[in-house]
Amino acid sequence: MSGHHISSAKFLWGVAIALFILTFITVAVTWIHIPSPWNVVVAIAIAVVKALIVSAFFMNLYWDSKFNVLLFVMSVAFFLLMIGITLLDTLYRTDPIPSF
Amino acid sequence: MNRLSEFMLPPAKSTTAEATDALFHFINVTSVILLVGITIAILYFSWKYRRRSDDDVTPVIAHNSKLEITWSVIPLILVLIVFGWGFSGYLNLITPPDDAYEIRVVGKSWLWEFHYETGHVSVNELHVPVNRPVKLIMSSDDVLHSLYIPDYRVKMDVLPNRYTSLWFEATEIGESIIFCTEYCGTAHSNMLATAYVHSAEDFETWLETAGSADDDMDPVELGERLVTRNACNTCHSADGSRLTGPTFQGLWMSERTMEDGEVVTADENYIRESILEPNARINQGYDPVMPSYAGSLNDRQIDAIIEYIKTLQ
Amino acid sequence: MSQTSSTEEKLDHLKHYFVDSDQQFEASKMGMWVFLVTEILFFGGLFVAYIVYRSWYPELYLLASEELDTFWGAVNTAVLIGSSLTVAMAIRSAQLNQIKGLIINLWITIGLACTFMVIKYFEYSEKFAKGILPGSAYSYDGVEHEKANIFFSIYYMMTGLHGIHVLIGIGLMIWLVFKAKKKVFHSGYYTPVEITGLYWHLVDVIWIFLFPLLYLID
Amino acid sequence: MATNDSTTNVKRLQVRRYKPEENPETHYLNQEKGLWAWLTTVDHKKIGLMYLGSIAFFFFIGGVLALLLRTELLTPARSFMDADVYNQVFTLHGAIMIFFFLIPAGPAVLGNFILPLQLGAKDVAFPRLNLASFYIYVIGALFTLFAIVTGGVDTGWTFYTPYSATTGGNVMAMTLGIFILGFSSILTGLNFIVTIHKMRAPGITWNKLPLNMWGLYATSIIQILATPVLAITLLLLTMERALGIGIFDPALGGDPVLYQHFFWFYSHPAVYIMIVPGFGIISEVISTFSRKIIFGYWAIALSSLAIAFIGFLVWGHHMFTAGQSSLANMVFSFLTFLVGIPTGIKIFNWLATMYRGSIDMKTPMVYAMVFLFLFTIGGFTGIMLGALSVDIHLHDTYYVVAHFHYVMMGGMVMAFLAGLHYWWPKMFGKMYSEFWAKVSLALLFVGFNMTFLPQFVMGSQGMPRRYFNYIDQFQSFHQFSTIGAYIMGVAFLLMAGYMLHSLLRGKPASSNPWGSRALEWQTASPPDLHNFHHTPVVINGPYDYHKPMSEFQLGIATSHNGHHAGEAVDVSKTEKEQA
Repeated sequence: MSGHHISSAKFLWGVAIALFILTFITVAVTWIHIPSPWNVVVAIAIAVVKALIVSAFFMNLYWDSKFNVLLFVMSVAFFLLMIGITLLDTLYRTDPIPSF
Repeated sequence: MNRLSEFMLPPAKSTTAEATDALFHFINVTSVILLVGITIAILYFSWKYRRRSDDDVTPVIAHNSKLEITWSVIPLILVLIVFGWGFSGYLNLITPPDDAYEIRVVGKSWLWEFHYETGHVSVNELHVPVNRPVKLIMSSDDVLHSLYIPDYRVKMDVLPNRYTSLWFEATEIGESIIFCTEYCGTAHSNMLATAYVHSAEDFETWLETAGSADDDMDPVELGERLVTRNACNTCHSADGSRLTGPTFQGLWMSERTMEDGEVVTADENYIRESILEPNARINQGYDPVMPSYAGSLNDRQIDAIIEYIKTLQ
Repeated sequence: MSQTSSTEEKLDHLKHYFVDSDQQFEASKMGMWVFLVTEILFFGGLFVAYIVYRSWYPELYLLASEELDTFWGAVNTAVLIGSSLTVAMAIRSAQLNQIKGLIINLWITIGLACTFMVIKYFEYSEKFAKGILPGSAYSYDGVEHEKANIFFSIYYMMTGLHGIHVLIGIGLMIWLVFKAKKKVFHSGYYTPVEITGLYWHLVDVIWIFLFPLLYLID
Repeated sequence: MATNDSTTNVKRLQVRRYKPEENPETHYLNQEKGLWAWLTTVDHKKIGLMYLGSIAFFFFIGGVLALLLRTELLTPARSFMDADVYNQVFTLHGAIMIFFFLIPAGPAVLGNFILPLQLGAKDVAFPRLNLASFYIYVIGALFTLFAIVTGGVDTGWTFYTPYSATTGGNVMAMTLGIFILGFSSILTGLNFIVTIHKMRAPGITWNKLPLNMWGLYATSIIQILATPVLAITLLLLTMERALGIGIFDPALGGDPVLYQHFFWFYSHPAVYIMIVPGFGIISEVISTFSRKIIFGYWAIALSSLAIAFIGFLVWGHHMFTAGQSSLANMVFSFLTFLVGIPTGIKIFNWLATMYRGSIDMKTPMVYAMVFLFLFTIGGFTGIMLGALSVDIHLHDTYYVVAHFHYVMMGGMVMAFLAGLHYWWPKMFGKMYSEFWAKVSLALLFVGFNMTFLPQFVMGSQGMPRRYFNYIDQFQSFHQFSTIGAYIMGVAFLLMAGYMLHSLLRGKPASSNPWGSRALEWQTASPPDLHNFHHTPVVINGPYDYHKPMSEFQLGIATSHNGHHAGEAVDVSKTEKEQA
């Protein structure tokens, strides 16, 4: 564990350029109209990759203590739990229809 | 046991109530056995192992895997039984038989409307046939309500944007109380109704004659009955006391000041408007909370209510 | 515990209840990460609302997102990524004791953050002019869906809260510039720069998700 | 979590014994003087006491409101207040007791006071943040008081939409107040997590952490994961009222059940924010007064974490009749039962700790036993409410009210009072009257059961909650319940009396009146402003009553203070003998 990782300027620029390219890709894929739901999947997948790059290399999680990584993972996991279980309700409602 | 059951639970008057009660009793009995055990252990230990001197030495018992597994697994088995039992009962409660008799329910602050397939609407009175499954399809006009019939062990929230339902099959001719159990404001606790269970023939007769029985009644008497039946008296008193809405006493032809300062005479048109479009004009000092009765009261009934109000001077 | 602790460290910053600078730095950073957890779940609530409504009314999202300008959304994404880079550079400068570089990088970051807000301002005012207002003031009829108001409520809540976070970030970085000018930071102590950087990157990460979810629905 | 337990990493330290000073001249209460020093203090103990004062104030307010409610319910119709007033009173009773008393009682009061002491730290990791969180609490409280005087709130503490979006009164000030309060809770949790990770004295490895710390650790995790969701929920609700954003309001196309998901995602785990610190306190008290090593250390520690985790997965059991899908109902019911297991394990572990102990029936211990009894009832009735078909009948009746009070008051309040009586000598350096404490406790026990046992029966009989009027058949139950509430009122007044007496005229307490092995008792009562004059070193578990007291009073012999949290230490025999 240690938080005093120093990245080289070249490396930081490299990370940023990768992010710019991914931003361009995520816009570009909307021009070719991937059918639903794959368009959402692709958009989210690219966003996840970008977020991972930012957290690993800009936020130095790659070099950081395991507990800080765990915190980050935990927050995402609990968010997924919240949405996952909520969808168990909202997607599976079967409301009756009055017959008169 | 029966005595205790009567003390704990209201009479079971639906086909599903007994199953629910059985689980209720099972959990109670199991809990009491365990609770008594735990309590005896607490009391016995605190007496048996009381401190005798300040130099008492205690044994080092840090853990005991066998014991710990036992008291994890046994409760686990018990709760899984309870889960399965509760779940199967629930499946029964949410699956109405196909031939269930349908009644539409509308919750409004603070009354229940029951619509029948004949077009008849009864307020705060639910009439159902005995020994026949009844399905209530419910919605709300304003905020959340919840329809609860303790005798039938059924309850379901009533929502403004969706239909919800519950079903029951009454097993006894008689009356049962209906509560609103989702907090809905000032008169939440007055949002009561009664379920009347008739024999099959009586129910048919009631359905045919409901509404027309009023035809040959004296208007004032009919008005008084309608005021009770439609729960007007939940918010409007007849004796001058102030409830959620203005009292009916002395209302007729009095000068009313509205929220916007306008002064109106409480004549026939004003009262008619107040019943059909309650929030068009609001009396000063009162909240715009009355639901509309358009569609549930016809002209003759409104006239009767006005005749009745005229008598309250 | 660390490679950088040196014997002739300046220790003005060290609080008495910590044993050494490393303990203090590690504690502050962990504190910031814990705070970021709360931020993620705070925005998480809005994402839940977004996802639930999208799963109910996919066609609404398709129609309504046409009102959002993908070009300016993409520009803003690039602006924020750029500012993330400069914040990372600022931390690097602090780690290398280059106080001038630190201040310059912070100023660039502030500039980019302001650019983001200006673009956001033009986006908002263009929508306001059309009658796309938040909540019950919504009066636009170009989106043929009865729940259009809800999409834009979610849009305004998400981008609005994100915008508030950007503003807070700008404030924090102006404060850092003042501190840096007073020569508070050096290679042995740059904790506030580090944790503000973490905050700023998270603001970036949230936008990375907001951009495809709101603008890129085709 | 298990950062480093490797034995290869053992650090050698020079230690000697430091006997705690008895009845010190200067301590944290008199080292800084004046009101200003109190208001700006960053000392965790003083902040804890300021929280104690605040929650005592709110407990008093909430208690008076409760007595007003019970008095009104003496008769089936109006007794002395209107329905609207009644609705405001029960809303405020709930909101104040939960957000202003129960949530801060565990972490912010007792946690703040005891956490750094039990870790052998001088303070929490971020003392100024700790003070800020207190003032955030005060600001939240002011907003709420503002809401009360400018129209009141009649939504119930759950703020269900659409009622909360449309009713009169000042709901916005209230929701904003609680929104602000949430940040106070978050910052406390944040502070505790970092403190437990980074500030432990040499030798306190994860397996030597007092169970009270495990309880607070689990609580803090819930606080940081759940509270932000409350914040966004209340913010959306505020916006619903201010702008009509429509996400939760069906009149604008929204969904009220979605609001309930949001609300309970916080508010169910919040129940564990209230009760899990109680588990920690009970573990300390039972072990100390049984003078015996705790039974199943890891079972208790890990079950706290398990409860914290599973507690996030069960929120929908508040919504079995709300109109959520039957699939969700089934999943939530199943997961609900899983929370019962770790809770049961704890109860049995505490019982096993008492077995063959040397039990001293001092007030905190009696409170702990009362806790065991009442909380077990709360737990069993929770099983009842988790069973789907039975919950359909019992939901939103007095059964739920009684269950909740058995868990919260019979559980948390009893545990809090156990902790308060246990640490009182440490806080103020004064003893209280054992006799009056036990009288008050007996009254409390009788009054509590008289109040809430009849409510189980009423609930099963079908009495709905939040009812201003009720049908006549329930009157005798209600009257019995009200008498019980009055008895509780008397018990609390008595408690205030003897505690005040203890503060003013109490006998001085020794540094370790209960003979505990825990670290907070190895310093003076009251402690120094910086807790310890030395850096404590821990070589034994906190409940190793079979080892001599001298081994629990070690500190670093040199002036160097070698905090290196999480590293195991080894002290050579000669040094121990020197001590």
